[in-house]
Amino acid sequence: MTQNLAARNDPYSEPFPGAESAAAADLALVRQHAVELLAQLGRPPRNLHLQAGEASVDITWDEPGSPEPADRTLLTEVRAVEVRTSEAGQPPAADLAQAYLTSPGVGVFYHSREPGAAPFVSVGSLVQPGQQIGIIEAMKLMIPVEADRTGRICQVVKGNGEPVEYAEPLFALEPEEG
Amino acid sequence: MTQNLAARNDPYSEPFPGAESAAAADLALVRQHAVELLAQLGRPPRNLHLQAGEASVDITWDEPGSPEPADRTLLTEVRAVEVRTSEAGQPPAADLAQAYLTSPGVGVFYHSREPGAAPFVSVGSLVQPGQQIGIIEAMKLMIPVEADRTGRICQVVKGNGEPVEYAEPLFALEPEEG
Amino acid sequence: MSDVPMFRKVLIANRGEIALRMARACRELGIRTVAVYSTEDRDSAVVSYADEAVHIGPGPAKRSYLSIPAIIEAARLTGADAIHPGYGFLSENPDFAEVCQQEGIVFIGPPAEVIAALGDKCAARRLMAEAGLPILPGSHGPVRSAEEALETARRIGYPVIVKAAAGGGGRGMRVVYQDGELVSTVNNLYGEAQTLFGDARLYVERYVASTRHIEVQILCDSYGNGVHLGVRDCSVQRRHQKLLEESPAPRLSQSVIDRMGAASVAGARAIGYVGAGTFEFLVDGTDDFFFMEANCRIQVEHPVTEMVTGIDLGQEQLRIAAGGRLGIEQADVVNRGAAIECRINVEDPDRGFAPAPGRIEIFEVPSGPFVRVDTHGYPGYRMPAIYDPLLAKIITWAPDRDQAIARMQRALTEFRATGPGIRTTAGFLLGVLDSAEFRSGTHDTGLVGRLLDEPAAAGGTPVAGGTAVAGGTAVAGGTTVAGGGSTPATAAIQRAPAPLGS
Amino acid sequence: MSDVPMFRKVLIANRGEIALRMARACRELGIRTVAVYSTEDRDSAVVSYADEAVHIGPGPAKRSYLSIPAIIEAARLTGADAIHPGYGFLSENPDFAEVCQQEGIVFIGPPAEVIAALGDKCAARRLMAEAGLPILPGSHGPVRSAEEALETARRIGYPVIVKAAAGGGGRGMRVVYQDGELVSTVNNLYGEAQTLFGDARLYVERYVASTRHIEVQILCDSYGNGVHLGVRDCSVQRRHQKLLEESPAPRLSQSVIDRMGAASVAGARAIGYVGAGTFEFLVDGTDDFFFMEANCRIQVEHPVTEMVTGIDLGQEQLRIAAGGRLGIEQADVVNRGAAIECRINVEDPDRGFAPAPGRIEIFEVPSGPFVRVDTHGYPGYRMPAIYDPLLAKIITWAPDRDQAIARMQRALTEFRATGPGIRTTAGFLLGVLDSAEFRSGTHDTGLVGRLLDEPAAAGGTPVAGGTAVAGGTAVAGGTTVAGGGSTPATAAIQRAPAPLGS
Repeated sequence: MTQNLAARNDPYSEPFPGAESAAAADLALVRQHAVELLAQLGRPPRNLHLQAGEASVDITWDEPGSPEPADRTLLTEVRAVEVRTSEAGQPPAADLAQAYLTSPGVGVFYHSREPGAAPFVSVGSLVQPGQQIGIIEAMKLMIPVEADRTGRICQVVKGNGEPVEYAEPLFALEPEEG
Repeated sequence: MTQNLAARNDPYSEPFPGAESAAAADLALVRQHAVELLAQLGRPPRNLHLQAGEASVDITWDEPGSPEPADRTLLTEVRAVEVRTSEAGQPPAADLAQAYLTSPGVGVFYHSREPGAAPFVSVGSLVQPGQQIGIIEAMKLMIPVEADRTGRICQVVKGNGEPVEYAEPLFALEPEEG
Repeated sequence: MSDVPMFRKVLIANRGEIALRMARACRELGIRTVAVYSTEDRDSAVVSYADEAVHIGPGPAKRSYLSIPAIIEAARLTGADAIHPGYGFLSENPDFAEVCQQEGIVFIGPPAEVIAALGDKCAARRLMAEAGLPILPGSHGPVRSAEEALETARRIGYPVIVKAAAGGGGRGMRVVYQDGELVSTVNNLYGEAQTLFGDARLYVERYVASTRHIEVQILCDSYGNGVHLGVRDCSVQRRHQKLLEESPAPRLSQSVIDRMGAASVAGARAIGYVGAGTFEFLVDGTDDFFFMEANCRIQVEHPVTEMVTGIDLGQEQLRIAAGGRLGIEQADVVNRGAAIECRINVEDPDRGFAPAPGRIEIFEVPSGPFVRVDTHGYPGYRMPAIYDPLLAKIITWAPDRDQAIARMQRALTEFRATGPGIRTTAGFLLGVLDSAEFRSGTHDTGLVGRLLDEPAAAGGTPVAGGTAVAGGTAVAGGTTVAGGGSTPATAAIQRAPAPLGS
Repeated sequence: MSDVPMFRKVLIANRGEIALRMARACRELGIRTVAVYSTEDRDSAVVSYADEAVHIGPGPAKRSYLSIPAIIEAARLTGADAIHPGYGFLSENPDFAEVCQQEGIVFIGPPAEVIAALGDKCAARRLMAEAGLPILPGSHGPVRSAEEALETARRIGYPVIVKAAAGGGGRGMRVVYQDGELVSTVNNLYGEAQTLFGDARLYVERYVASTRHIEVQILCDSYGNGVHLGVRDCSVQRRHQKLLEESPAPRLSQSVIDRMGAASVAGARAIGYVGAGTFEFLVDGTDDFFFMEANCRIQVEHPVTEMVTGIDLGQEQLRIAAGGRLGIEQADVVNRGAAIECRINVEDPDRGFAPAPGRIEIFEVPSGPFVRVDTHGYPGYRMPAIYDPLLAKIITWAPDRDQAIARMQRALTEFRATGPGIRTTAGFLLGVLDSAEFRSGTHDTGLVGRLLDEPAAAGGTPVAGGTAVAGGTAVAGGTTVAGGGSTPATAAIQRAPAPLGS
């Protein structure tokens, strides 16, 4: 429900007023990136240098200090994103790609070829790219779901016969070395 | 007043006071960015360098400073005030109170009791609280303007016969030690 | 409107949403605008919206929005040729209207004499009775003594209400139920009226317990032409504070609306009214209606009339003040569909509607089909504590009242204003819209009290007045105005709900 | 509308402003909503606005908004009993309408057969001619050879336009000025039409250079009742992209409007049309008008009709699809005042309207009297590059066109959308409003080209089509639809301005 904000100068979305010259505009951008980068860094840094063309930002800290970013704007933004994705009931997309085999479509997910048959995979199964791991029924068509990479199934996230959306996690996967 | 009223409605123009040359404008911006960035940083840094084209700001602190950042609300407020007053072509409000004798009302400002008469004060005058420093004519009434503290006039900001708004600087004042 | 010279530059002597609304009207007419602002309002929306802005004083309204010299000087210095007073503040101050005239600046409103006459409730009652408007039975002018009050009360029957001629908005009024109370009440009120308003005159009227607050919007030009634009029902009130208004009034027959409208136009013509104005009536559940008072300003709730008539009242005020003739006759006024306005105040309904201002961090307003929002809010706006709590007006229109209600429910759920300390009346208004009494259109001014299970404001409580649109405490104690400060007196005590069970 | 069972839950198979607009209509009618979204749109406004949201696929529309299985499954999984297709995407895909029917889900739009018939330009032309609508002189159905085209051209006179029956939106069309060009043009176009649309059929029509694009909004229920809601003038176009629309059409007499409206309703009835639809006409400067095509969806520009009629077209679509009867007859439709819509696209007018999407940091939309904004934008919204550039529709209403223009100028100056890379058409539209040609209402579809001093889109250029409202490149190459993808074909080539000087 963030649509349709009326009126004027939102200080949150206008952190860099007066960007008149190109260099100043660049600086605004560099600064924004610096703040965002700081928020994204897991550990607080000692030195930070960002440069884009003629604009640059350099910061040095004495101590790594407390990891929490103090900027409230930033916190609000980050929280907004979290809320949004949690509203959609999904973990962040970046994690998804790494840790899960996800649904390629919308429909009903089945673990096995037919009722009573053995599941394609289960916890402990080692899967290879292209290996069938389930079926999605969409408009009465049975669409095979295949693993897109190598790994070992460590959790069955979506039960047999459950509805799934696009990109929903089906199985959690542990990467398998060599 | 005339210059204060100019270009009110341009959302893009929020220059710092005295931003006349391009370099000065850039510097003002870099400075503003520095102040804002500092407010956003959770931990006080030891060194800060910002550059945009030919304008740059370098700051070094001896100590990283107080571990807790200043109250953010306060910072925001101060910033808001600065921006607004700079739009009005005036020094920041905090400075105002200290550095200027300001107008107590809206009207036309006069230096002397009548045309040709000696001005109430001029550069170098030592003023005391309650001492008359000018007249504001409002609706044909002549309202005396008095100094609200002790100091020495170091600059005449508002000319004789010029229109003034409320709180506009009339004279710059140097504090006078005992 | 026929072609007339239009103003070149208008100064808007107000703040908040109405200042922005008038700046928009000016911009649409190609008129340059001057905003005036107090130190407290230096970051307000209209300051950046207007073509020019003048800092007229510190926060307290007495030294800024109520300061006649500051505003006149601002107009002179910027070369404004007219001043729009908005509502509240100086809008119904005849001295201000007169000073404008003396200074050669057009005051956008009725002539000073008209404001003065209508500001005196006793005179207004007499003038409108003469013009043929129905008034409640009562004294023929001020009662000169407690004995005369007693005679009047016995003649018209109890309960009666004793009112200060200069009062308004719930102040200087008492309901009396029997002879025994009357003499002491009158004697006390003489003193109170003298103290509050500098005018001890009192009058006596019949008191009606369950009433609806219905008002007629009129437009008159300076050539004797006048039309009415239908009615607004403002019965959803809490302690004389309007919370929600609508047009047309539900369950009020067209013939009654027509009669009220015609009576209002007749009254306005009789007194030489010019501009946009409002005639307030008390409606008691029958088809009878009684003139209460007339307001000489644009009202907070004017948008509902605009939505059903398609007529821009702000623009019409400007055109009329510039010497334009009304371009419409009564037959041209077609009221279409139904409109509702919800006032979003920064108040906490859970704490007795205590003020809840502060910095608004997230500010989202509804939009889409047939939804209008008039607001000076924006994300990051610091709502000052010293002025009126009105943050936004949400207006919806639909072909009928049920659909307008559904649309308002949709719109209110889209509204969001959050920040430290910020609370609004939006949720409470959803409750009003949900109530069976409101939905059926059978409510009177007691609805909000019943919903809140609050003791209704009894006659004697000096409650902050009327729409209390501008200034709040700042307004009280303003300059010398008939009516005691410029507080608009839109709500007379008769419209206060009777104590529960009485 | 009489009381009928209403849907319990509606899935909105679209994105952007129209998805939000339909979610609002549903909310006002008490219907629960399901949004569907691509990965690209996961932060879109409608996803949080709707009661439920289903992630249906990755960014490319072919795998999300154009994927029939994904949308049908989303409806089944959420238990939606109807699907609103919005505009663009699957809105005029007869296969999709048919699948919905098979799955027991109501498709909110006309029956599949009607969509199919009207999607075939050749069939639509014939059907509407039979229903008595005036059509441009041309071939009676497809021309089977270059020789037949030649005969036709000689009969109707040059210039002529050769069009693919399955084409639309400026694709598969050529203007021919003399015999010598015709044979080769026809032979080339056979191949092109086969390649582009899988349908080689061509037909020939008279070409008119200076034209206005006028369309009639109709509403039909499933009981044979139909009304028209007046016309929209969509002549402000750049290369078949509508930029600004208004109602009524300036300088078009009421009798012509009435005749166009009656013809449209007759055509709709003849073909068994159900729902909201648009009949497009070419108007050539005289009082003649010629049927061009019919659109089976809600149009981007529907709000201008809503503003002048007071009728909520989104709600009417829902009521009709749920089996409701039209609650109005033609005499009940009263068009009041004038409305204008400006489309704010994230495009850079200084760089040939190149897409200029990105993250919107500051987003301020106009409000106040008689201004409506339909937008899915918000501060912080990242406008995707792969979909339609429409960010907001600003609509103003006023008693007359001049005032609506003044109000739009006011509204556009209040609009602000900034961010890295973001440019919008707002400033350009201010220029259109300022032009003498537009203000006088004498403009045709060549106006924008003349303002930009751009070479007008000539007949042969395969320009991205029509309103191109949804999907842009994503739409092209969609599923098997008559008309080649689901690109709405609102602008036929005849409305392209002639080359300057011709």
